[in-house]
Amino acid sequence: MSLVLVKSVSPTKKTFTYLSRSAPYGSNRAQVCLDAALATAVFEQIVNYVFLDDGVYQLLKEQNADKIFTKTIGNAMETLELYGIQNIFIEENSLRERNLSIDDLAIKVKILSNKKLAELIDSSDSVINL
Amino acid sequence: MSLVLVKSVSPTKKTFTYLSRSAPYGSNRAQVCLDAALATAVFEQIVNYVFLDDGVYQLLKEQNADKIFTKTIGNAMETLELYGIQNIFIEENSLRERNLSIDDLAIKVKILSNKKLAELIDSSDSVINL
Amino acid sequence: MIFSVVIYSAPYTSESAANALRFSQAVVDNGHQIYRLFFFSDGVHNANKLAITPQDEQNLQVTWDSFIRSNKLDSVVCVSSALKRGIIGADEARNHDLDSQSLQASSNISGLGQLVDAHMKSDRVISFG
Amino acid sequence: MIFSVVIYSAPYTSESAANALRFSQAVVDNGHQIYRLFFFSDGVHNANKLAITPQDEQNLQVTWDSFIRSNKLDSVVCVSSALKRGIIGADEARNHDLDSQSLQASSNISGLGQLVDAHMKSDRVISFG
Amino acid sequence: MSTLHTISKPPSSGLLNSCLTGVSENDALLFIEDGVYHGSKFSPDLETPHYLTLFSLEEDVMARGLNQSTLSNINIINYNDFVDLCVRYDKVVNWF
Amino acid sequence: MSTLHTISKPPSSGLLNSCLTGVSENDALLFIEDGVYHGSKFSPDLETPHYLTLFSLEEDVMARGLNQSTLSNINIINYNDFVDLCVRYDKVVNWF
Repeated sequence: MSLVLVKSVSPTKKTFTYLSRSAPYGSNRAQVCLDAALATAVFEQIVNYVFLDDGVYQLLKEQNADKIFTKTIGNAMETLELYGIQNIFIEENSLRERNLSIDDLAIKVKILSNKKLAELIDSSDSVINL
Repeated sequence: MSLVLVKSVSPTKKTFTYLSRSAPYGSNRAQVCLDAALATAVFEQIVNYVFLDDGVYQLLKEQNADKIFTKTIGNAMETLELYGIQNIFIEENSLRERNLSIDDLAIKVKILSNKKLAELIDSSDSVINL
Repeated sequence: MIFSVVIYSAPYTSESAANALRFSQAVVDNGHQIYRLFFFSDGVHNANKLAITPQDEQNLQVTWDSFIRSNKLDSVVCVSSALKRGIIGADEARNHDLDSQSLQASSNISGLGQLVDAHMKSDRVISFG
Repeated sequence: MIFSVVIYSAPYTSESAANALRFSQAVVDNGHQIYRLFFFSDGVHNANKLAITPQDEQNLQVTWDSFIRSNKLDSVVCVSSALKRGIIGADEARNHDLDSQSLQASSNISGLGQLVDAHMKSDRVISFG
Repeated sequence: MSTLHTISKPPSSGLLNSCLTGVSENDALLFIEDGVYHGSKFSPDLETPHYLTLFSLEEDVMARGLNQSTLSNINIINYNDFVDLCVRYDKVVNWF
Repeated sequence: MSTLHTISKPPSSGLLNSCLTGVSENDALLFIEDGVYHGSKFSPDLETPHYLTLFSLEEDVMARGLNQSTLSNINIINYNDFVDLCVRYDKVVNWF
């Protein structure tokens, strides 16, 4: 897979990279990270969204948080694309360590190697890390 | 070293075991655990106090939290004995994994093996775990 | 059987505050008694009476308040945790000349002795944090 | 250089709220500018104006308030984080018929756009949580 | 005596290992909140003593997209069962 | 570009390993809060790439009873230095 690491294209646009590292529901960090990214997209900035560590659990299929009275994060993931965020990545090692395959995931994401993650962070203007 | 695992001796006294598992300062858990144990001692209950995992860092010598505007936990440890809490333990593996020796510690504590920790928990009426 | 429940976490930030409430409801539903709720550390934020939530979201503080009232429970917020976090009842507001108060009337401010007492008087104490 | 500082943690429970304040003070002391403080998630509890602390302990909310006022800083608490946590300003209290309010007047309630704007307008954004 | 241990952090936290230093033969573990990833096919194999009975809280399991087929050797229980377990065991120790 | 990474959780958290997946050659690490146990003789040996400069925040080091003699290969800095580092590196990424 070829990765396009998007950089700032105009002086008014900055590149924001979100690292979502937390499992959903146990803490609000997954939701907070998502909300901030969506707000960033509304401002028409360039957004990369990366699932890392336990954050990859956010992508599991068939989540249903009705009984714990919370928004279902798995569904909310679709809003990333609705807001025009297309660079959605999942970190390779995090995926493998959890025996996850692309088929287990609720949305389509690009697989990001270790090395490319470092490049993505390096080339970003702002990194928000939860 | 011989360990006396204290159990309830009268119907009005219960055995409380505190497991203090957190490093000091970064979170308030070490202080919260200590405060609860001291309150328990005031009520003349039987108290065991165990340092486990990162909780063993609370015992390092020469702590000084003045510059972060917090009470120095290392000093506060002495209050355990002032309140009559004598069963103060440090879990053996937690100590060893952190290259700590008894000489590095601010107060005298008894070393508790893995197996004895399980016995202590098993024989307690209440276990408070932070 | 007599239970007490201790809550260490702020609402919304950790699932455990909501989990403590669901558990407490199940205790009552199953015919057991709750001797005391004890809100400790960031848990005191659950007793803030000023919370406003969107209509489609659960207001956890209001749900706690309703649960406490409808079951006539003893609900205590730890004094040393509450005051420095701005959880202030009518008495504290008066004593400190504050124009506002933030504590739900269904909870009382008291000391750590109430936590120890809860352990002494309950068959089971369950903590959420 | 222009900094913004984002605070995710409640006061007292985590060291990071106090750390954010010490860092912000150092930014100003070293001749840099703070474009905005943004209190997010449990960080909004730092802007509670009702906190009462023992005389020998730091009142972190009051210290934030003094710091913000003396440096005339733009301090924003995230609206969706604040309201459900009971951090309520005069407007919200009036609109919702509440008898009390809890927000320090030195901070303003606003949306996540202010966080994005802070990232766009600052040379450096530092987060504490 | 017997103890019910609850664990509410994910496998990556290492909390299960701490808990296992404190368990005895008559004890049980109940996974709640982010603890329910334990024992799922999406986490490292559980290495718990054979004598421990393992439970996970249904509401938290379902929220996270897990189910009985991805959780082998785990008994999925609801809040009423959670209360019953508290009664059945002599005390509860909460690991969080 | 160059990045200053701050790490505020202790070695047991595994946070350093997460951070290391995201570092580049011109970066530096600053340990703050409970992160300052990293690199001390009371924690596992650091396995960081040789090109990374390592810093720890003095106030947090002192609070915890650590000092230069227990922290080899770590530069101990104060809050003013922390601000300077933020200026010297192109951006800051906070790991917490």
